[in-house]
Amino acid sequence: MSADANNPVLDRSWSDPPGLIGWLSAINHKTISIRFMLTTMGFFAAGGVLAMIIRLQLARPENKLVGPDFYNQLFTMHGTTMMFLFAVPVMQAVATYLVPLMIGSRGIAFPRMNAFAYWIFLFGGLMLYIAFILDIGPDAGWFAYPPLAGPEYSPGKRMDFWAQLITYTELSGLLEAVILITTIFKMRTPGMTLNRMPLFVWTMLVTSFMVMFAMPSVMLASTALITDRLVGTHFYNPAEGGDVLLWQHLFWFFGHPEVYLIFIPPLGFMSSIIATFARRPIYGYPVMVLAVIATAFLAFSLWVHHMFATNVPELGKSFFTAASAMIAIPTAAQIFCWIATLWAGRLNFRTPMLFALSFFFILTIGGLTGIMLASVSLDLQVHDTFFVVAHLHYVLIGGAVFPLFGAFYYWFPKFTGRLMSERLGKWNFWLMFVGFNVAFFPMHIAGLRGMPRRVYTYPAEMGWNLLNLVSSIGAAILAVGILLFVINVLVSRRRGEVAGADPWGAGTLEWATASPPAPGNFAQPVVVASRFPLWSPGGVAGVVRGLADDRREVLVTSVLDAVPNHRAMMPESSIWPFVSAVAVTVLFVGSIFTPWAVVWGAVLATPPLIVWFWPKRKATQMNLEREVKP
Amino acid sequence: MTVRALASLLLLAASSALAAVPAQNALEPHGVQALAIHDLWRLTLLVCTLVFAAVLAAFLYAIWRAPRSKERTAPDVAVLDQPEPKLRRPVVIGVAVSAVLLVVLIVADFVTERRLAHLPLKDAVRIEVTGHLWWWGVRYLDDEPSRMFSTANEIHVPAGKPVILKLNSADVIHSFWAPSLHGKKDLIPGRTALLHFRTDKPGVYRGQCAEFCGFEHALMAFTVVADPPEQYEAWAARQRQPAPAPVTDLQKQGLAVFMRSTCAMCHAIAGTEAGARLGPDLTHLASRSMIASGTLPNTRQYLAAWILDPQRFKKGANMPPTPLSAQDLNALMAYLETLK
Amino acid sequence: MKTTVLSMLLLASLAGCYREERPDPAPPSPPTESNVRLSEIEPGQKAAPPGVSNQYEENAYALSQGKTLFRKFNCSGCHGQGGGGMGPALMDDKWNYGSEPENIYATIVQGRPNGMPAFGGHLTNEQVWQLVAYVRSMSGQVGVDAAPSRSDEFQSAPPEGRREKEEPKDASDAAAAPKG
Amino acid sequence: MNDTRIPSQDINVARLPTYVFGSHSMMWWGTMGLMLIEGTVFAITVVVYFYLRSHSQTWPVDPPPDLLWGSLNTLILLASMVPNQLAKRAAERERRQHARWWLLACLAFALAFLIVRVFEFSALNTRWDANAYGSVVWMLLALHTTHLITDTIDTAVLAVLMFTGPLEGKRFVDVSENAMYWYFVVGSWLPIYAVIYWGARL
Repeated sequence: MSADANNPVLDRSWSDPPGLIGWLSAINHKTISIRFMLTTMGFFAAGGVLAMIIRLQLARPENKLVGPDFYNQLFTMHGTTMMFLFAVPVMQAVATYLVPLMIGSRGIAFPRMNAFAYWIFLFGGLMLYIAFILDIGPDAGWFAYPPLAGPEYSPGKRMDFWAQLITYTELSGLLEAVILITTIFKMRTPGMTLNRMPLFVWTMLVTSFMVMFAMPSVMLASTALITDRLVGTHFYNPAEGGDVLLWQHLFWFFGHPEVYLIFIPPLGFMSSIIATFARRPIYGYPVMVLAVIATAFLAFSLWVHHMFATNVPELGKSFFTAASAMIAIPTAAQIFCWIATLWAGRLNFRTPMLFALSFFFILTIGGLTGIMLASVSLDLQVHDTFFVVAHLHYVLIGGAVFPLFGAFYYWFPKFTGRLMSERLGKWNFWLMFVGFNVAFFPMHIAGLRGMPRRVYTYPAEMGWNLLNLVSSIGAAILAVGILLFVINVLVSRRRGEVAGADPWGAGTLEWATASPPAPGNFAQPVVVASRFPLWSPGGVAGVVRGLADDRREVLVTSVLDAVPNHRAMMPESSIWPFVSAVAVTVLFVGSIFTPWAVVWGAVLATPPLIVWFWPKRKATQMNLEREVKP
Repeated sequence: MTVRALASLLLLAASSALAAVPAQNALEPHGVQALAIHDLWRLTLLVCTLVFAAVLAAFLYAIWRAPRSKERTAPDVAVLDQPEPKLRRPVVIGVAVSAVLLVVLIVADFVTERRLAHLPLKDAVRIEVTGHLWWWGVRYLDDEPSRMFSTANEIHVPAGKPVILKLNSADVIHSFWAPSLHGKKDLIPGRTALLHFRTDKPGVYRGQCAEFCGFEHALMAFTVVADPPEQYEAWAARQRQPAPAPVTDLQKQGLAVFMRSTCAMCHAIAGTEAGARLGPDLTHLASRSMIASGTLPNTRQYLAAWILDPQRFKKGANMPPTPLSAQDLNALMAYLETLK
Repeated sequence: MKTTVLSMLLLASLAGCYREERPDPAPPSPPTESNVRLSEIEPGQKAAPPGVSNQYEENAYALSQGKTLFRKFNCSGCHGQGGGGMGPALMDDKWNYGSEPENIYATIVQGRPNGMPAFGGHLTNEQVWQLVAYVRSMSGQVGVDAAPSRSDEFQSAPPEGRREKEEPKDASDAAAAPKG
Repeated sequence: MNDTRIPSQDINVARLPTYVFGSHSMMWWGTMGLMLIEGTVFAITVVVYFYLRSHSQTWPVDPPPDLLWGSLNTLILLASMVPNQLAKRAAERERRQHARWWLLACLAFALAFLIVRVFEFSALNTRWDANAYGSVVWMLLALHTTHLITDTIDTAVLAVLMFTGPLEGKRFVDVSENAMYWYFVVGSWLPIYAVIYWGARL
């Protein structure tokens, strides 16, 4: 069945070079993706630790564990970390591993840019955390509303680091979006027409397009914030013609779609996991695809529901109420399709499946509370209270983190060649599931009972004490569950059961190659004629011959029908993406302190970028020898 | 299991509510608007609970009835090429029902919004509320300037009469939220927002800032006191009066301490030379039940401790610590207590 | 190697704490004895510099508090946003009573002839030092990474953090006529 | 083991070209992606301009920018499309000589444009820190200038490459895509020009 065969020549040509320099020069999409995933999970853990301190502080009323200054940094860092350093990038990180495999490609488009995007992301995150350790952690909330985040009320450099982090992560995210779109459109193996793409690839395609329209908005907003703070522009200064709500519009025009950037890829995880463990394709493939596309469009038309408490015109609010409620329909359609799939399937309750199934409990609650928040009148009560905290964690943890953990259990054997422990996995799941609900369900009630968000303390007589204590206990249980996950990963990586190419009996192409895949992914790229090539009677439809093994050659196919078009030569490993990322970091960090850093930083960053692009004589010579003109 | 856990949680939450004073609770509405929202809440909660139960039931039944499998179980790929009418119908029905319920909720929301917007505003009391880092400036407006007066953090309103709040901010964005009376409204620098409410029953309602505003966002509370109308009028009449002149020597000495220390740099007391507007107006300080924006009860001990070292109670407070000798402090307290 | 990195990080963290600490670090204590005399005839002289170093000059939060106080206590009523008015300009290089922190401290606490009131007693020590730090930032005497940026108000001068550093020219003899 | 497969739809791709021009190339999609992103940035900035304008009683707060330099630059930019198109065509026909010289011509136009851009900034009649109007106008012009500078550097690098080598077929694809990006820079300038210069006069 497997089209995979040992091919040392191919392995050599796609391998990353050895040594430290080689390590920094690596551009293989799997290498970069593993680093990317580990980095994002590292930030997830850091964000989790911050959350635990928050919960400790709130466990009792009038607690003196941390003061307001540190608390404000804590929750700002927690939100910023989880949104910008974990939730969005982790999806892209997983995708850069899986998408090329799922579409049967030997590599990813623009691999050097991929490496650059990773380094930029890493340096951005490190910058933020170093600043935090130095007591320059941002403290005006992850949403950074001016004027609080502006020059007058956030003196010093704290919010500059925050705003610059946005530049980093959005640059990385935007580059990844371009990479993924090009990969998905142009590098699918022959026969994989658009309507045979795995649903996860669809979700990543849609997500990447959303990134391209959403992220520019926040980048512009944060750039304007930086210039307001650094060189005295007046975008958010009402006295000079600016407007503080301008920020909120720009931020939420990005911020609301962002929720879907986080939420849509996991829909793809769900579809992959459910199909495999229900032993049948997902019911209603076209509905699933259209639902995701509809969600993406609607996601851009409801940002104002974050601003119902401001004085935006009433009529406008009604429109946004309707749009916000309507976005539930495509999600409902997907949930019903999955239930139909389960209904008609034959089920295997392995750990990945448990994580996927918890979605139906947690996300349904999160979605329903979302409908409540869409209502202007209800929102006036629960907006900016713990009710919203509960809601957003139900959506983001239930809709993204649980499926993501399921995805890790599901694809871990592909990443490492070994299965994760099932026993630890079940413990991991149930602790997380129980801990999560115990932690976050009471917050709904606390919010309704009048507890606002982002408070570092609360009086004892407000009637919130028990709710908060229960939340904190739940958070501790959740943390133990996540700790078990870490242990499971560490143990299973060395001692886990050897997986083989396709341990779950799955049907999509990533399981057609060895676990972990050889550097070149597919010794023999395949031709497919089905959505589940490995499930088709007789296996894949054929193989692709004629791609060179002794160099990084990939097959480029047409957008709609994946008809072979040409053979493209992918670039060699290079240290210059890393060096460029360092230079760009100097520019970004420097411009926190002086606007002139933009000038000398650019002068510094240009040479590495040129060297990066500049072709090598030897490689060119080799290409020329084999060149076939169009 | 989970349902039971939820139920017991709810019970616990309810029991812990017994101690709470005064109400700051969206589930205990006391104003017409909060009531309207609460009605909508109950409808929405009902619909959502039913939907949740239905989805969960369908899901549980589906995984209960489906046969079990192993990794090696042959996958059912035949369904890729054939329609599955048996699955289609429930999915279509499910989506259709969801859409209908959503429309119901949207309509209910529109109706509620209209209810909220159509509060009759005849003879309304007009109050300007200004958000400061981290306290509430309150100014009672009147067509006749001499009838206007200022106070802070404690808003008296006549029960049964509509109130129009004019919301401004002196610095960053705050949000005015007294959940038992109405939903919240942001106070945005450079813009003015209006909030109408009416409370039909006398009582004391707590509220606090709901938009993160920095350091002491957590300790920026206020109270709304709904008095019976005649009592309100009496209160307002008193508030319009300047502060009584100090009578005893000690009180006179207290005023002198006030004027020569840091106090007078920020606070105003009508009827004296203190006219600064950076901190709360203290003309009738002693008539208020709380100090430091709902942080401490207005007792002699707390007030004295607060004056000596505000940061002990409210770390980021902008009021500086005032080192006073015991004698001066005693005199100052004696004077401040006359500001009824 | 590791210890070097660690200690450097620690050092850097100290620097960080210092610049961003809020509420502010403790202020220097007031000059013990003031030699500023207040009378029309002798309009005060330059204090012998005891060399007080004002930590607030390196603390962004303290500087911004100083700026807030400057506006709220209506210093701007006479001095404008630094360009001067009834009182002398504070963003230029001219200092009638000395440009050192302790000079400015004395000026605020004791007042000066021709209209500068004495704020001693009305301001706490912290507030005075915050004001001192801010006043010096107006002519670029403090680090740009701590000096305030623009305020959310009508702008009549570039923000303190973007001003050229003026070389203070202290009026050398007491006879120098006070401005304004 | 693949050889044992019965209904084989094997494909041999050995004779397919190693590079192509236009929308079939990955470079085209990469460039399109960047254009989409940056187009979104421009569009949102223009929206910000009108948003601020709608909140302002007087607009522009300062006198509108002088028309001379901006209009001159528009003409330069429009004229630059000619060498750009010729460079693109030369590249697609793989005429190295032509591509070289037309790239140099493009570069000359780009540099001329950048020089005039300096005058443009000085003729805006407002400063970025004067008021929100000044801020958004400077932001618009600065954003566009950033793109111009990057594409100018890109053109310069390609021009040098055309002279020095090493050269292979797909470098001509790069030249062709560079030309496409230049169209974007021109295309995005027209609405920005209209907003900065004529939006202030409406």
